[in-house]
Amino acid sequence: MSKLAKDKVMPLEAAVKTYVHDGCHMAIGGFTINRNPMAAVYTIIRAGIKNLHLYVHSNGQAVDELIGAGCVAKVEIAYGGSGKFAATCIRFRKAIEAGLLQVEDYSNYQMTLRFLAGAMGVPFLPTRSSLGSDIVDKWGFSEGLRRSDPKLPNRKLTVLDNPFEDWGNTEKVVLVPAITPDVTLLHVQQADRAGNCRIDGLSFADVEQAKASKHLVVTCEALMEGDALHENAHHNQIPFIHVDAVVHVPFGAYPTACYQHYDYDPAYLKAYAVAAKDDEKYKDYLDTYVYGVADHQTLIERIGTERMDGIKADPRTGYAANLDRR
Amino acid sequence: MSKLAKDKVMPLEAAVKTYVHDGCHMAIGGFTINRNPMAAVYTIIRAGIKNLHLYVHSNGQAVDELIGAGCVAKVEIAYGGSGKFAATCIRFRKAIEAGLLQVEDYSNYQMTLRFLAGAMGVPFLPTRSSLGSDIVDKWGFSEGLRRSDPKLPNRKLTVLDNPFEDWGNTEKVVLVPAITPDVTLLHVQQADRAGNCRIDGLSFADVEQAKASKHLVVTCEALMEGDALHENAHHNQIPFIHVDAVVHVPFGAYPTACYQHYDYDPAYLKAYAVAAKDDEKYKDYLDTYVYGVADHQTLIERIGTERMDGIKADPRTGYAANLDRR
Amino acid sequence: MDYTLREMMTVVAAREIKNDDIVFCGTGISMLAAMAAKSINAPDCVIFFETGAIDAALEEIPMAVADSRVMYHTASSGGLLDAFATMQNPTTGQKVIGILGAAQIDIFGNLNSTVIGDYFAPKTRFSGSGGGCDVASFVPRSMIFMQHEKRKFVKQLDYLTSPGHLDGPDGRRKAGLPAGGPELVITNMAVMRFDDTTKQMYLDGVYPGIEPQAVLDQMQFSVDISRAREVLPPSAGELAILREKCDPQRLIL
Amino acid sequence: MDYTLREMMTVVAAREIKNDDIVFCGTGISMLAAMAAKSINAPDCVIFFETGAIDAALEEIPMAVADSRVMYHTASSGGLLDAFATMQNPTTGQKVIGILGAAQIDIFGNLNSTVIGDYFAPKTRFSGSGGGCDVASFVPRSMIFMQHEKRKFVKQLDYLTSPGHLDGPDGRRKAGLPAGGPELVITNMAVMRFDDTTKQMYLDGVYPGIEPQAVLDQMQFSVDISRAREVLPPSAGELAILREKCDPQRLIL
Repeated sequence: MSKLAKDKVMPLEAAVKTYVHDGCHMAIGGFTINRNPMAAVYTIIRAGIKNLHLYVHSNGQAVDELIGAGCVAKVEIAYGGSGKFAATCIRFRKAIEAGLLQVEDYSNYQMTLRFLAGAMGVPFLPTRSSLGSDIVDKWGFSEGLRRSDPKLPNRKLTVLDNPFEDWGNTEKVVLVPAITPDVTLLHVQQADRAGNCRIDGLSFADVEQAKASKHLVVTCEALMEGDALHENAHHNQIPFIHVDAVVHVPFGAYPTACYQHYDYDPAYLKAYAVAAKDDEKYKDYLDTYVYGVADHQTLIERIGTERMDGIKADPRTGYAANLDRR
Repeated sequence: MSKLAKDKVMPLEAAVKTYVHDGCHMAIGGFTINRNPMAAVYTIIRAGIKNLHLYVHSNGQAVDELIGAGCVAKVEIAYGGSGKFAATCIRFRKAIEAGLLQVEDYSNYQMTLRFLAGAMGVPFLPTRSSLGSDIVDKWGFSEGLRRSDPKLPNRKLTVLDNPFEDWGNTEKVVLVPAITPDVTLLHVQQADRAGNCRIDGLSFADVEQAKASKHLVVTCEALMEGDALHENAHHNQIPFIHVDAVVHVPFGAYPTACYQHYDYDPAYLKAYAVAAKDDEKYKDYLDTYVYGVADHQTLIERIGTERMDGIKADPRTGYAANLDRR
Repeated sequence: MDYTLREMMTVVAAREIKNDDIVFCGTGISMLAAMAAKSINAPDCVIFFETGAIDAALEEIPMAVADSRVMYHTASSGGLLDAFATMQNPTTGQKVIGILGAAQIDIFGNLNSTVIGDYFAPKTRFSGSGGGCDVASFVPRSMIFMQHEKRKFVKQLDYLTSPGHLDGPDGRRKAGLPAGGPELVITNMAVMRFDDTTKQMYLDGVYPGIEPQAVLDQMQFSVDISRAREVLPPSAGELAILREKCDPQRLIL
Repeated sequence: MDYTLREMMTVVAAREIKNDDIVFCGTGISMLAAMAAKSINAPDCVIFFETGAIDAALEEIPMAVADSRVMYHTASSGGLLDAFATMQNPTTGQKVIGILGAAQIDIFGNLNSTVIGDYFAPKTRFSGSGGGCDVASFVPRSMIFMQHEKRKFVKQLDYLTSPGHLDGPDGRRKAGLPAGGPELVITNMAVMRFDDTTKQMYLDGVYPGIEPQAVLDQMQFSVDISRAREVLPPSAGELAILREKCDPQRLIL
């Protein structure tokens, strides 16, 4: 389908089947425990897709579930954590310690700049971040690996002397290479059938991830009909020309939060952290909550109205005020 | 005053006196005939400030009036034009042809990247634009001039071989140096007393200009009281931490347009273009419309209710539909 | 059928625009061409401005690319960074067709919109690049509006503002630019295209009643005229849309 | 007065924050310190998260820097690009104080939050830099929360995630970093600062009832203890604000 098509709405399974393949290079939006594209991630796990090459800045739940389910071979990442629920993502940690996952470490800003470089169509962007650190010196992906994969740049990064002498009181900068994922998954509050997107609250690096990507699958809380998003279009962050598929998935970020719609579910995230620590329990978790449900709607039904009502966002604050998060 | 102060409201004359000085490096927001900070520009002209070093991407009316009034010594610019009213700004053109104005030419994207670099705190940013063109080869400011002014980078730009080999199918890029103006002037639709700003419609490069600058003077159509701009704060483009002065100036962009408030005034812009072509008439123009009015409010009164009503924005479209623009 | 040369030029440009194009417009006739294409032959094309407006619904013709008329009913209204990134981006940029104009053009479609005379002491100063150099650098296809005058079709530009094919078939690659460059030049007399092999301009079509030699007389350099055919004039339907829908105030036409 | 060490650490950090500071917070105790400062000694300081929230009004303590609680009633809610540019920016960045934590720290305040053991076959993997390396690279002042344990105050980091003073007084300049670096380390036993001349850590203060030697016993490297004084414990008022206003659910405390 053309990116200029006016109706890109499709079922989630079809969008995943069309745009996510074994071994493909994939980016996911959101941040730690907020607006992760969980419905899409669960669909990928159920589809049995393997050997993904993941690009994220600070992702938590989505990354950990993809890794836990064995979908991921390599990850370029700044931070794998789910806030207070798992300071380091547990399946992420286990996989690395077991040598099952290849990792390339960057900082959050560097990953964001890499997406921005992809979106801008330049091979790199500069920052002063990481000078003098092991992020510069230690490369998770060897030069050999980099040479063997045409989708990877030849270098993790490079340090450049400022060609403008000391302009900006800066003697040198770190250049980080652009990322152009095969596909990016985002969950947003509002999208229309063509794919125009409106994100409320923080946008993290979703916009850069979206625009850097060859293909873009958007799940949304609200599918806006007609011209609704053309009013005050300066509030839209992603125009439809970047989008390949639009899927209407209420609660599509659950169990992570979606500002002004629902909070994260502390009960789910805590139970997940407990299960993730133990291989047996983790298998049970997957069987019950991922493989054991047909789709995201079924998961939400299984969680039940009472719990879902409990995390409903308060319209004033955008989160579930006074939610028991202990 | 601290940039973290909660009330930065002051009269326009005071803001100009505090932040705009002879010879200072200044950027102006807006684009050709839209949202130029005209009230601030007229105040600068009336204050007799000279030898400004201007940074703009595509500015029209504001640049031309500053040049026409003899305030500007140097300009770094991509485009000096006022749309169909003056395909090339007339006083800008005359000043250059008379050798009265030193110019350094960039493209629009390059100027925007230069502001972005300043905002990001990096010495340069890369683009593929202008490779093979005279923008690369011909420097308006000599190396000698550049060496003599510590506020100028040593080079106009530089061409760099891609350190990531052919990553991004790119063999080389142009690096353009950051701009950090002493002061930037913007006109926005809404600001609060602390300086949080909300721009409706296109933001041009205003946000990057604002954040690149050491000081920032904002004029606004509507001064929002209390917490109004903290609701849906994801619609604010500039947080108050960048702002030094807030001035409430209704019609502050007149005779240029301000989306959702008023259109440009075709009668004013046409009369201006006629006057600008002739030195005698231009003197009359300045005496009548700039020096001859005490402040912007007086200018608006002189234009009169009928004409101002005629350019009032239609709430549906944001401009004055069916305005006679011939 | 009565029509002006400006109407002819607009319609010729509109016909080049396809439904799956993102159209970069400047001020003036290029906007009108995009509006016409959207009404005539490419209703789904996306009109897009360097100021950041994407898929603007133009109910009235803008007088500048920053006119508030480009902000109405867009798909998104960002800023310059968004717009130029869309063009430099390898995915979306490949869909963009640029429409440019200039004071001078050479045989390889390089453009000057900066100065006439010495850059350091110009006889005539123009507006400068604006987004012209950016578009010309980034996008795979562009068309150029020109007045056919000898002082404008020059052997040697006074200043190269916007790169066309530079010095020939390998010019853009050698300079480090993406492939692409101008596809055609639309003038008040003719349509010129660029030879696939040499990247030099040739006469592709002349307007009804115009002799190929008359076109050559308006140029400092000579081009191949052997492929010239007569260009189909605007139809009654095309003209009606132009005059009644796109520019009823005749601000551009 | 009864108080926990965590409360002590929070109050010590809060006291470092000034009214004209922009405070970069991570998850956990650093957020609580910023909330406490805003309620106690620096009501006008700006709380700011790498996720893009500037001047968040924290009515409840967030469980992560991406928690929707940081999105409420901000001055602006952008994204990561905005946040990190604010820190790298020479004007706004000079106002930022960073609050960091880590698994390992060395005598120059360099931090490891990536791995224990060999980077290529780690014994323990942590979350990684997140924004830590960025903040540590950019801002002129930072403070670090640590647990005082011998395996955490190390002679040699297993991985240098976030630059402190690197190898000494000239370390940051040689590496190309802006001036700055950590000002103090707040632990469950003591407050360490960095000597102006050597940029090495020294013992600045110990909590009531703790001997300087006991602090040294929890470190692989030795530091100057001659300047140590006793740190003022939290007041009743400070504790009340912490417990009743900042973290009534005791999610962090």
